[in-house]
Amino acid sequence: MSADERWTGGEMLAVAGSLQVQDGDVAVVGLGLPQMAALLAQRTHAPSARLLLEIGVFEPMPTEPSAGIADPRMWRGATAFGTTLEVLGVMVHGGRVSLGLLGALQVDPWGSFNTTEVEEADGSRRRFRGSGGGNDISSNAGRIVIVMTHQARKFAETLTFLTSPGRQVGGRSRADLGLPGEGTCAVVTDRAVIAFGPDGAALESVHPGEHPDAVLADTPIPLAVPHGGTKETPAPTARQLAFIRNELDPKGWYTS
Amino acid sequence: MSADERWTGGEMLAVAGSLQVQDGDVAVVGLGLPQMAALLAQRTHAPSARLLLEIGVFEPMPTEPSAGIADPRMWRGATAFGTTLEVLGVMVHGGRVSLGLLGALQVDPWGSFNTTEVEEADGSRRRFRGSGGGNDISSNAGRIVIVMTHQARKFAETLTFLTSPGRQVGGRSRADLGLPGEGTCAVVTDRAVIAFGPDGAALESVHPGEHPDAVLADTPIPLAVPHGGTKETPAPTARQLAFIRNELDPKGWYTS
Amino acid sequence: MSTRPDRVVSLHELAAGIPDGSHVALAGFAITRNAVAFAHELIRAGTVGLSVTQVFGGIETDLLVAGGAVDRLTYASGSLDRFGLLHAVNRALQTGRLELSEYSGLALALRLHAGGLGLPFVTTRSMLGSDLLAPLVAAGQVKQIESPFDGAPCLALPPLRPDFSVIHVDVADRAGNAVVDGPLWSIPETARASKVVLLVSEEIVDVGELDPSRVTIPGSLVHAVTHVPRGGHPTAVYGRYDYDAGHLRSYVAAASAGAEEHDAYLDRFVRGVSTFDEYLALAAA
Amino acid sequence: MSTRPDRVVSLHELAAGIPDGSHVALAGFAITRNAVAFAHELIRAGTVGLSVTQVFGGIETDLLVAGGAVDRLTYASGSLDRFGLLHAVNRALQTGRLELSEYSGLALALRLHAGGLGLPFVTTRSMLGSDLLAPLVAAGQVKQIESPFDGAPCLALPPLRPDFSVIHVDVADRAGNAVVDGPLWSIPETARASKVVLLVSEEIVDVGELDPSRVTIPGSLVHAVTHVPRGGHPTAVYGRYDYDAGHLRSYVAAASAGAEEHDAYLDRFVRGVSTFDEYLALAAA
Repeated sequence: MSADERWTGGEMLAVAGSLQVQDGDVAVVGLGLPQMAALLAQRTHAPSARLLLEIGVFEPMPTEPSAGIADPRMWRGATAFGTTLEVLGVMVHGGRVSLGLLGALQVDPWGSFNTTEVEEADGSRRRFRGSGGGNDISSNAGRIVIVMTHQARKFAETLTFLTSPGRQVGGRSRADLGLPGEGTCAVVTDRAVIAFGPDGAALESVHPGEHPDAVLADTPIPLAVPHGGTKETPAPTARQLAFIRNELDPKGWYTS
Repeated sequence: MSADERWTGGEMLAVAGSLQVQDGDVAVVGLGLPQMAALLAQRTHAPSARLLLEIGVFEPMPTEPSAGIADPRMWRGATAFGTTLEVLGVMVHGGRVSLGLLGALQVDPWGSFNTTEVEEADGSRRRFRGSGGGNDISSNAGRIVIVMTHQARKFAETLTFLTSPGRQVGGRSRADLGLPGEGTCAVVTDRAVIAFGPDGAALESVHPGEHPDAVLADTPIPLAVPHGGTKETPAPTARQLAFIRNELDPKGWYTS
Repeated sequence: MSTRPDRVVSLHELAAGIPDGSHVALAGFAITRNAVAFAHELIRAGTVGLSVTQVFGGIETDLLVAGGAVDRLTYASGSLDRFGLLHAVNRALQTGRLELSEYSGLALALRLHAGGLGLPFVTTRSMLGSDLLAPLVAAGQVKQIESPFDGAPCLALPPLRPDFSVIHVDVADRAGNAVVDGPLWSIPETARASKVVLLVSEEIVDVGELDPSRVTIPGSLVHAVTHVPRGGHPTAVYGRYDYDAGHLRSYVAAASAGAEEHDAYLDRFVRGVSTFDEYLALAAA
Repeated sequence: MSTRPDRVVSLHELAAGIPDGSHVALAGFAITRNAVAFAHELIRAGTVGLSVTQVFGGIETDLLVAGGAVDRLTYASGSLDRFGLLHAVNRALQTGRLELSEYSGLALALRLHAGGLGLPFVTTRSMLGSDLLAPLVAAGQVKQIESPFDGAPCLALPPLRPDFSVIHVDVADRAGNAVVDGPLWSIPETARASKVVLLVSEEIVDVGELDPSRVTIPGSLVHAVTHVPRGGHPTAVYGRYDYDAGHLRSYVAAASAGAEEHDAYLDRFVRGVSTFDEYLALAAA
């Protein structure tokens, strides 16, 4: 879904997600759209951002699309292979990772999120992947960016399962819980960028063609309007779109 | 020094030490005579004994003499190289090592020993190597054999420094201290084999040409006579001596 | 002269050595380097009541759960990457047929690490504040403590020591010294933690042919090794073969359709053959 | 396109980046793989007040102590194997000029391991009942605790995070990804624990020339690398060169004769030259 026919929602999401990556970031990335966003950033404005994969891969520079972090295509160009204890332990828990770029099933008003299971309409629970390294990354990295498609049911006051802590949990700050890092600083969707700060969430920007009110209506958590108002997310450039379409995701696995 | 001119004291020591190695032992060995004893056992009665070196070497089968465990000659034939955390951690602390074969400066009545420093006649302390992995091995391996030359000053009621715990420390058993394994089961010297058990030390055997009373006089810790009396240590065989002289220590670095 | 042990056995012997009710650690990761040949053989052996530990669950665990071999699962996550979820695992968790202990990836790797080194316990900050914590605390698998040095809140986790681990490696010598190429995720920790380490290897060579600097799992830790070329199919083995996307898609189609359809897959591809080579031929057909 | 950092610097720059009073971890082992070229350069730079951590002390630490650069030592042992003891270290300990924190090999490696992983603390059974324990407890570097799971007595040790580590490696690429051949003792833990990782390498290659499966220290951890062939002399570097027995013997003869004789060695071989190549030529003469 996209409000602009020149790009898909997935393409817009990858581009908006990529803008959250700063040059020099050391980033651990999850499967799917987070991969796309990180790789796009590396090819454009953040050439010295370095990627890590919890499977034990240092600084890959893949040149073709992959089916996930366990797909050897995603490891191409890596400078070193190692263990989970080196990536989630030394790099993440050891405080050397500035950014976690992750997917989520559900996000709460403080940026805590769920990758474990969702509740169906009949009250039954449907299980997904679980934490993997997601909890470790959100507990220990400098800042967290969540990349996911925008659906109202993905924003909830109370999560079905709190896999990963955000800026606070149950009224307790990260510092009080014993956690380093800022926690979630942004949720990037195919419609908007929601910024998270110490006071909660704000509608930072909506993507071209979206109206803030429509996004707010589909985002059932408290959302402030930032100082200066909600902006429009920069539109994808031709260069960004070309990278996505020609190199990163030519088959549209993630961005179609 | 040897009481028999057909072999040196060092050769007798290496042979008597080797007899403490059982076929099937997984043994961590220290620098010098312990190396000799372990390699001799491997070449004779304990072909399936496996050696480990705390530097991170698995199952070496060296074919020439070496200057110690940091000498690459000692690593020849190794099947795997790894880390200290793998040898002292996984193998030793993890309970997978049946035998530690180590040198000592000083031994007490319960087989605790010192590899750190000795007191000089003027009361000053003279420092040696320290623990290295010796404390880890004596704290965690199944049983410990100490290999050292026999001098009265090396046996003491109270150690200058207790680097490695034996069967008990300060009246507290290993189990009470929180330590697994038996602790020291033998001190092998160039004159005798002293066995250590739950009740203390006993003069198990004296080497050919030695008289038990002379050894007792030079061993100033309580020494029981074992049930059946003190035996004579088996004399080195021609095969054992040939291995030492032709292969393990042709230059007599350790056994001359 | 000293001797080297010969630890080579058949796949049948390797699987037959695992009693019902054992705690088995697996070390595949999603669609990479799964011990699929072993999982098939264990299903054919009719082994039941297993407790399975796998840090990042993959198809090997999904197969064993679908085959009714597993009563209890300890993991941090599971998926087949873009191909889908672990449907048998998720179904068994949703129906309560499978008992679950769930950790973060690092926390579970640390429990295995502590098991390997015989550490009294390990500590971490991961999982603080998350919903992973309460069930683990209730089960006595985690304690909330404070650092005795600075009073900081943290978690203590006890060592984990599975009875067996089964690991798919690239090359092993006959004494079990094994090389794993590519990323290692929790493979070393899984091997070190386990009381008995079993290897399934793409290649077997004589002792002395491997560069000891390249050995990932020392033979000193290994009890048996078996030779199964392409034994990871349909998952990828780095530098040797790709995952079989078509087979993974048909697997997920069957697994996601329901327990009966998943069982039909097992009837055809696992119980319907007697060796992994037969399965490979069938899968290639 | 994304870029790879270039971390190659001169030995002079590498040593000059270490301020007086820093905590420097070294990773040689007795007569193997010591960062001797670095130790020489640091002595020439006149750096003082260092705290040095080295699990298994070797000639690099003995040189630095002899050169007056070190005020505090944290180690588990030190020797030059059959060639002798660390005479400068032992002399400084005996005179009280050098402050000592002494551990078992595993306990110190575990402190570095915890430092690398950011673990709140680590636990062990090693050192229980030994004389190593009391001074460490008195200094607050070890706590005697009980396991919260089974009540077993054990020790808690805090993470150790040196400011710098300096490691002699075989091959590094320009971004600092480094291969160490042969046994690794505490090299990985030392690198991971340190805030700044500096490498001295026998060879330097371009990024992309190393097999990532062979990389021991990922460039992600490394701040700078310098090229010094034979930089470990007179210690051995596995697969490249043997220790120089004659030089080690003359070193120990000087070092054991007394502080003056040891200083004369430094005047001749360290302060009397301006580059490591000059030292190598002098040592070969």
